Amino acid sequence: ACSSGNGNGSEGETEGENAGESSGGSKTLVFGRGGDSVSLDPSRVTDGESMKVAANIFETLINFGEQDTTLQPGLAKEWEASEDGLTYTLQLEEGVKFHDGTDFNAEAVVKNFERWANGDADTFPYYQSMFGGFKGDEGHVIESVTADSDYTVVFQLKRPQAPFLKNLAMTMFGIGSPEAFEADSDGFGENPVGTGPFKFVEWKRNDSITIEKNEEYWKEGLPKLDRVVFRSIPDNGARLNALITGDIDLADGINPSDQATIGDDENLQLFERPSLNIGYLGLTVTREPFGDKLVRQAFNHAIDKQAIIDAFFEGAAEPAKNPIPPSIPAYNDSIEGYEYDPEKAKELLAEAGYPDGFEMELWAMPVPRPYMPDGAKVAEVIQKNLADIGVIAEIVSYEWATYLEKASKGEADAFLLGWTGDNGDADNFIYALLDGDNIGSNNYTYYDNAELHEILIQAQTEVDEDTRNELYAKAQEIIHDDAPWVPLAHSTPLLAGSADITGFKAHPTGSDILSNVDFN
Amino acid sequence: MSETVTQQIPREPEEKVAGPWREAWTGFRKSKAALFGAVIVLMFVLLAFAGPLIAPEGINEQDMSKRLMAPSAEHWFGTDDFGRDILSRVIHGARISLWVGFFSVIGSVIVGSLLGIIAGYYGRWVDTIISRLFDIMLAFPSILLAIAIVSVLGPSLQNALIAIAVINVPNFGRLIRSRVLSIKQDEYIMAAKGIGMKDTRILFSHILPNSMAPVIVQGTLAVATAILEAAALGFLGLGAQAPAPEWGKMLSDARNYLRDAPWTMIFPGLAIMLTVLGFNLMGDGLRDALDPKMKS
Amino acid sequence: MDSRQKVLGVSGLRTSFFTDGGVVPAVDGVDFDLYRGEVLGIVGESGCGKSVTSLSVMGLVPNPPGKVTGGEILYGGTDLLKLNERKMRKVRGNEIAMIFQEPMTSLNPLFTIGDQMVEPLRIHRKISKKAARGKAIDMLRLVGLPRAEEIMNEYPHQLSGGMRQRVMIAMALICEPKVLIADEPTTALDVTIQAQILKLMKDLNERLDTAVLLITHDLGVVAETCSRVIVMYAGKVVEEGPVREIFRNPQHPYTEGLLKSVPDMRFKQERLDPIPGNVPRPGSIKTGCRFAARCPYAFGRCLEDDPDLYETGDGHRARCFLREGKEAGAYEGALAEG
Amino acid sequence: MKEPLLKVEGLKKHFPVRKGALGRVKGHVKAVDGVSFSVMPGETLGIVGESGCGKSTTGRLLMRLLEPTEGKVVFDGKELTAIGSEEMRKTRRDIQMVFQDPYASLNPRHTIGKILEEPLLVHGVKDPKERKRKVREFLEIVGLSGYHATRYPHQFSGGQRQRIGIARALMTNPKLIIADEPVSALDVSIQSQVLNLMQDLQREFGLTYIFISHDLSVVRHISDRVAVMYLGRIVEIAESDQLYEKPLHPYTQALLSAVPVPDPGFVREQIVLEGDIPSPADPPPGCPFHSRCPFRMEVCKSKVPALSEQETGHSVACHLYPEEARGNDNKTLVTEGSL
Amino acid sequence: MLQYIGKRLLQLIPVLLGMTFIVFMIIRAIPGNPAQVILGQQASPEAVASLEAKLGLDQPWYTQYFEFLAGILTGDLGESLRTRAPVAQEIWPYLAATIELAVFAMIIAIIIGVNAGIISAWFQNSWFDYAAMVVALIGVSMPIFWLGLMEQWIFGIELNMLPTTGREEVRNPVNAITGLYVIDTIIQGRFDQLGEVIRHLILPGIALATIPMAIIARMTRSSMLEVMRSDFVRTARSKGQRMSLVVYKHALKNAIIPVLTVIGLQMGILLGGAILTETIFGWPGIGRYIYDAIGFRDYPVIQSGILVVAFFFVMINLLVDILYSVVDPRIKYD
Ligand SMILES: Nc1ncnc2c1ncn2[C@@H]1O[C@H](COP(=O)(O)OP(=O)(O)OP(=O)(O)O)[C@@H](O)[C@H]1O
Ligand SMILES: Nc1ncnc2c1ncn2[C@@H]1O[C@H](COP(=O)(O)OP(=O)(O)OP(=O)(O)O)[C@@H](O)[C@H]1O
Ligand SMILES: [Mg+2]
Ligand SMILES: [Mg+2]
Ligand code: NI
Repeated sequence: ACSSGNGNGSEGETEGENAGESSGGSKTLVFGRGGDSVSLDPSRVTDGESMKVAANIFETLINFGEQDTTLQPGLAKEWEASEDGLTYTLQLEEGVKFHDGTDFNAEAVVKNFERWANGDADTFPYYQSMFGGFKGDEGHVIESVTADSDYTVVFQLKRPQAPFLKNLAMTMFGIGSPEAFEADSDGFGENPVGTGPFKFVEWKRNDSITIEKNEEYWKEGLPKLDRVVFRSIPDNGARLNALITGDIDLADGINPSDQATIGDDENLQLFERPSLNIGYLGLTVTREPFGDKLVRQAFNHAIDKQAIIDAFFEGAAEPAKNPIPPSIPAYNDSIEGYEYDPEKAKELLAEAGYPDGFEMELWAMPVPRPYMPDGAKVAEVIQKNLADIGVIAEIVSYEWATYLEKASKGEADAFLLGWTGDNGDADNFIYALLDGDNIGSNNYTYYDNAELHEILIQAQTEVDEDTRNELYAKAQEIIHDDAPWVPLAHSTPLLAGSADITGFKAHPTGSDILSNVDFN
Repeated sequence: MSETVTQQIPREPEEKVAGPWREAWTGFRKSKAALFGAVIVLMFVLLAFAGPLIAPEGINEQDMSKRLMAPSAEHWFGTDDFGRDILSRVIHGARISLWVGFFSVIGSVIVGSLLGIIAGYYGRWVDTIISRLFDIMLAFPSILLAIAIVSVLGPSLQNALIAIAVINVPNFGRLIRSRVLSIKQDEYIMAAKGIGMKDTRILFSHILPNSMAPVIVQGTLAVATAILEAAALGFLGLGAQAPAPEWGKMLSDARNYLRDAPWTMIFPGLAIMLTVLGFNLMGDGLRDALDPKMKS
Repeated sequence: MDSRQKVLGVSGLRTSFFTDGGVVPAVDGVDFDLYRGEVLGIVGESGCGKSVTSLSVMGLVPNPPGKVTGGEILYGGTDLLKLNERKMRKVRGNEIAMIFQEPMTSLNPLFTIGDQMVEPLRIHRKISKKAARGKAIDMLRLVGLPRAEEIMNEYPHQLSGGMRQRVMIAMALICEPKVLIADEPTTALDVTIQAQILKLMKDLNERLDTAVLLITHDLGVVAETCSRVIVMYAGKVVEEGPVREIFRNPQHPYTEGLLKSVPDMRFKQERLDPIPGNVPRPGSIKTGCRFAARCPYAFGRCLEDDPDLYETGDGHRARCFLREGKEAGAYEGALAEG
Repeated sequence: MKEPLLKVEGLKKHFPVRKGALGRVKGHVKAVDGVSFSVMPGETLGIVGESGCGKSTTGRLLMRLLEPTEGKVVFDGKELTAIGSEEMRKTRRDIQMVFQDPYASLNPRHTIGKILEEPLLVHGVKDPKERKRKVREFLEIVGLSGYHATRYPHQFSGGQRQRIGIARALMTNPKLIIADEPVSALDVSIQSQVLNLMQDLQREFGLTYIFISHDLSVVRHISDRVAVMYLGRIVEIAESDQLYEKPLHPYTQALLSAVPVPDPGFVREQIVLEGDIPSPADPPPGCPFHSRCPFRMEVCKSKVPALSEQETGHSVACHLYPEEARGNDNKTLVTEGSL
Repeated sequence: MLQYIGKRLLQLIPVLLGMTFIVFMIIRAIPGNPAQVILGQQASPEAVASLEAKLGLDQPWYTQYFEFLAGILTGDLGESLRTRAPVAQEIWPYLAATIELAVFAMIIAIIIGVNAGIISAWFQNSWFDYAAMVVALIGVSMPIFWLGLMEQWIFGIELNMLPTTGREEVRNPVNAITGLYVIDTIIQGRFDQLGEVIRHLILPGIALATIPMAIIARMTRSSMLEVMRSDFVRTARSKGQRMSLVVYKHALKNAIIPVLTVIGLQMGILLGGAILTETIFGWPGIGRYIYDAIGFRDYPVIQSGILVVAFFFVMINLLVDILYSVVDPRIKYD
């Protein structure tokens, strides 16, 4: 279609072609996804679908690597941290303009950070969680943001924050046009103005968002596409179908089971999103009998991760043994995962005083998540595994919001859940999910280990990378032994696109920048 | 003329006494469609009871090596994504659907009749309040109401059943109310009053029995609807939970395999359709037999 | 008697209903002739087949389940039963028109009187809308409706029962049919209104020379309105003759019983003389005379054979073995014996 | 002199006509508008009139199946309009009703036995054997057989059902039977059977009847006295012979002349009334009949004539006739708009 | 007439009020904190608490309820908790999408259903009658989500004839003016787009039309059969009127009245009950909008959404009542 010039395709393709031509033969990419964005002002929202679009409208000071979370120049050409880790000085790109024609400069950066720092928890939720609070809060990390010159920005921190630069690279902190958000801060989410490769055009709620090429984009020759349309198609099957019929060019949320179909279709290609997630079975330690480490270990032995991955991730995942994915440098590969060994599990159960097993509730997520395409199915396998060691599990499911709320109150015996990393830092996994500080928030297992806590707090302010990694290696050992989770898998979310797409690289954070994408 | 035949009242041969119910049964039997419906329903009822005996395999026997196999001699309806035999699951699913169908309708009938009788018999402000309540409930998109109720109670088969029962209450309530109102005008009620019968007795011995026919008809048809609604909730993940072989849930699981394994979708859908069809046929037949006036 | 012009000749008419409960021979061999300008009455109790007879003549027996299974209906030399639907349509409303019992439901509630009045004209005559309206208004005046022009634009529910029946009559007569069949036109009306309508029908019959087939179950109406009568019982004609003859000198035991069982308003009877038993459902009696079971004079043969219509006098015929080959005089003998 | 069994004075029933959302009363249907009469024990009072004139309503008011708007009903010395509902319920065993529609007045789901037992049960006959016996007895009295008790209403013909209706009315041994068009739905040959039955029963049980009908021939046959109703009022009431032979009210005259007589030789002067019966929701002012009356006078348009006795036992409500209460009004007939 | 409409609208108020109350209570009974949902799985408790306060969710329920009511009176349906956009402004495109689909489906349903019903009644017991009624019976017995899936499988996957998701060809997007794309494309003279829009309507339209079509056909048939037996039809025939005219002129007008009721009811149901179809066919409609809002505990959206749908439902029924009086002169409203 818009995709290719090689005319005489099959009947089915002609449709698309006609449609494409009537809009002037421009290159339009239609990206099908599972849900609509909530807002296009990324600093205000938390959902991945919003980020996906925002990442192409806004740019961050620092970029992640194409397919990893290494730090790359973004709107800042270069940066420098002081010895004590309290001062960061960033040199900005010159000659960059916002979509509304205003200039991007240090002043604009300052204004963006002021806007956020003067906000509150519900307007800029991520700012709070990444930088510890707002202006005046005790936990607030940033002392000041100042423009040293037109193109030099200086961040002064109150205390060292190890993942500071990584935080800056998050899509949420994309720099918007001060002119636009000062004029209408609330309406900014409907009319976003950034410096990114694409400009916002139209938003049909729950249906499509259209962005078009930023002709003035500062990177030479980019973007290659003229238009991108993000379409929401909630149903995975329907989305794949739309891809096959040519209604869309690129689709995420591909069911692992459809890998074969896509592989067989020469008009399609498959993309893998590098994993930055963990799917796990949480065991609420405050609920009997999960207070007993032996029971938890027994569960770790009882569950056949590989079978689950084979059946419901279709192999597009790797079995997990740690709470963080291997792509994170702090990953402790020396840990031996628990073997799938029902006999061993039974022994452990007997040792814990449950030779005949027990009855429990097994909570399954009602919705597909990137870290687990089908929680209910996984639960069914686990149910079967547990039955093998004598544990009778009843599968329970709630609507997603209820599920999270009830789980966070510790009402579940064992529950399926997962986490996708925001910035590729170990802290964003281990501390967020397993530290006692986060009980009632994201620590759904109510696991609280003082030793672990010490280590995690220390790691947060440690600037030296190696020392930090050692601390996290230790932390992983402790967690492995206490086994509050059964880590299941690090999934590799799948995308598929038509075969003539080039230059698409799926980013582990889920925010794919499409400036390099093209059709051939 | 000596052989004059004189009779006061011609002696009719003593015929078999056929009560209204028996009469209805005769009428019902005459309708081929209704009988066909009854046969379908009966078949599913039998399946529901005898399921464990006749189902070729256990319903929850996972066998990952046999995933998504096409229909074959061994697995007539193929297998699903856990390698479970779809035929067995469809057979077991009958129990769930019939259970929800019957009991939700019984619930709606009981509550609806009670409200309907109170409204129709006592009239005045009681009637106004109850009728308004029905209006309100009917103005809701019923599936949304059901979803909301299940959201409150938590998704499970039982709660889906409750939700379905609740949303169908006004239908029965209105029906009974209008029956009561119209029967109240009938001359035999006048006659009963005329012989000095008490109101409550009139209610229970005259009005209620005469309202039953349409309720039975409506009830049969409502079972059909309830099965559909339960399947819809199951499809949305708000009904029966895994690994229950609920038909709607099976369909929702099948969506992912539409392309590669359409049989996972075809057979549960057919099962729903057939059951519902059976109840609809039966309801139509019952209506013609019991209550030919009620056509809507 | 054949000097009069015969407009409609019905002979051996059989109409049955094929229902789930079996075949119901609603009309089971009916013969009669209708002469120009006369008012012929058909009397009989409910369910004896009066309406079905008239519907058969119109070709309007509801099908399914009803069907004319035999006989012929001669109108102007053609057998109406042999006409196809298209040709039959030309007869209906044009040559033979009909009015029905229920003036309340026989008019379409959703169309104005005017619309319905002009319909037959528009169907059968090549005539402009305006001319048709004019004719319709004239017709409404003829049947004695005041405010004819306004009524044209009104709907049936705005009229009273008597007015509606007048409209029905006007509508039936608008194409100047040769035959008007009136199926219990006054049963649903009050006596005072009935008197108005009957008077109107008699007037019109005289003025327009239309033959009228008046169906009723009210002997009084027959006595006051008709010149000849047919008495029906269980799907068959049991007696036929001039009005005076039949009322003064009934030849069939049923007619006799019927006359005796009606109270007369003019004097007080101590006791009525009812016909015992019930009106049989059509088809429930298979052999013999249909009336035998209720007949005070019935004898063995009555239960086995089916009597024919026997001539008993000038244009007077009765379906009773007592009249077989006998003249009227024999009847008295039988009475004396019985 | 004998006391009347039933005495009715100024009975009125106005049905409110509700309209609109709030059900505001927008007027009244004056179904019965001031009816007075009395009935002697053992006699039959016929009530005739055209459809909608309030006959049935009157019947129902007498039994208090409807609550009267105004007026008094005294039965057997008891003022029915003043007693409580429980007492009324008990009194009903003495007043029974036979309905017009033999199809609608029997509960289709009950057997005849059950239908007939019900009155006994209600009025305290506890012994089932006794009840069964009585049912059988009464079935035979009305000309049916005992074995009919196990059947359902739809298995009977209209005439038989009406017999059942009569049997039900008889079960409690009532003093007064109000028969609302009991034969109107029946075929002529059956009608006479039922009429005879009713007469026989009256003799046997010493019953008093109020016989409602629109058929003047039937009423004449069965009644001792007849009341003619028009638009909710009694316009004339007299011994039946007197009324039929010498009707006084113009309406009665027209009514009688309109009834077809099954005698082709009979000739009479027919008075064909013009126009239709007015609606009881909107009755003409003054004499309700004045809009159709061939003899209407000025006074008729404004003043409602009261029922006044002209001869013994023959009362009429018409300005043509002297009324005690009336002064020396002009009595000339104004023949404006006669036929 | 106007007075009648006014009165009916007044009568609506208690119904809608009752509905708002019930909705209000039900959704607040749903466990799950909207603030938590909005801020996501990874939000901090302080953020949640602060958002709660900001949204007024920490107020007692009656305060919240009366504020909601007060808002409605001033035409303010509140702001979506999730998108922060005013619901009144946000809701229209969803509603338009559903209206377009529902109207399209209803048109199919009426055209086919009414005619099938008429012909079935006219030729009662013919093969057409049997076939049509069997199809109709299957139609009412069909789970529409299954039908939708089957359609996607057959027409989308196997035959690849028709688009299975969305409302338009996104590469050639419709410029929304009214939100009803059929109308928008016609106004703008974009007939290429109109074709696409209609192609997108077909599959979901059929899925949605099936049940009403079947119900309408059955209703029309039984209503027609009754009317065909009536006296005035016999009168019309006795005038020598052609059968087709008798059927389509005299009988249909009378028979259509109960069918209108059914059409009204079904239209209401389509508007609110299209969730399943909308889900399967990726249709950005109101049912889906409300359903998602339930997932997000987006109270204002659920409340207003249901209220709007109910309002339409009642309005359609009012419209049907008014149509009655157009068809039937006996009905007078005063
Ligand atoms: N549509 C029908 N289906 C079955 N049977 C019918 C039908 N119409 C008439 N009949 C039967 O035909 C018989 C004669 O009916 P018809 O209507 O001619 O009686 P009638 O003499 O006109 O009686 P009435 O005085 O009640 O009008 C009845 O016994 C009835 O059972
Ligand atoms: N429950 C009621 N509500 C309102 N109006 C009523 C009610 N019952 C009767 N009416 C009206 O009262 C008037 C008299 O009715 P009633 O039934 O007493 O007449 P009737 O003389 O018995 O007539 P018919 O001969 O038709 O039986 C009628 O106009 C009727 O419409
Ligand atoms: Mg008839
Ligand atoms: Mg009456
Ligand atoms: Ni701490």
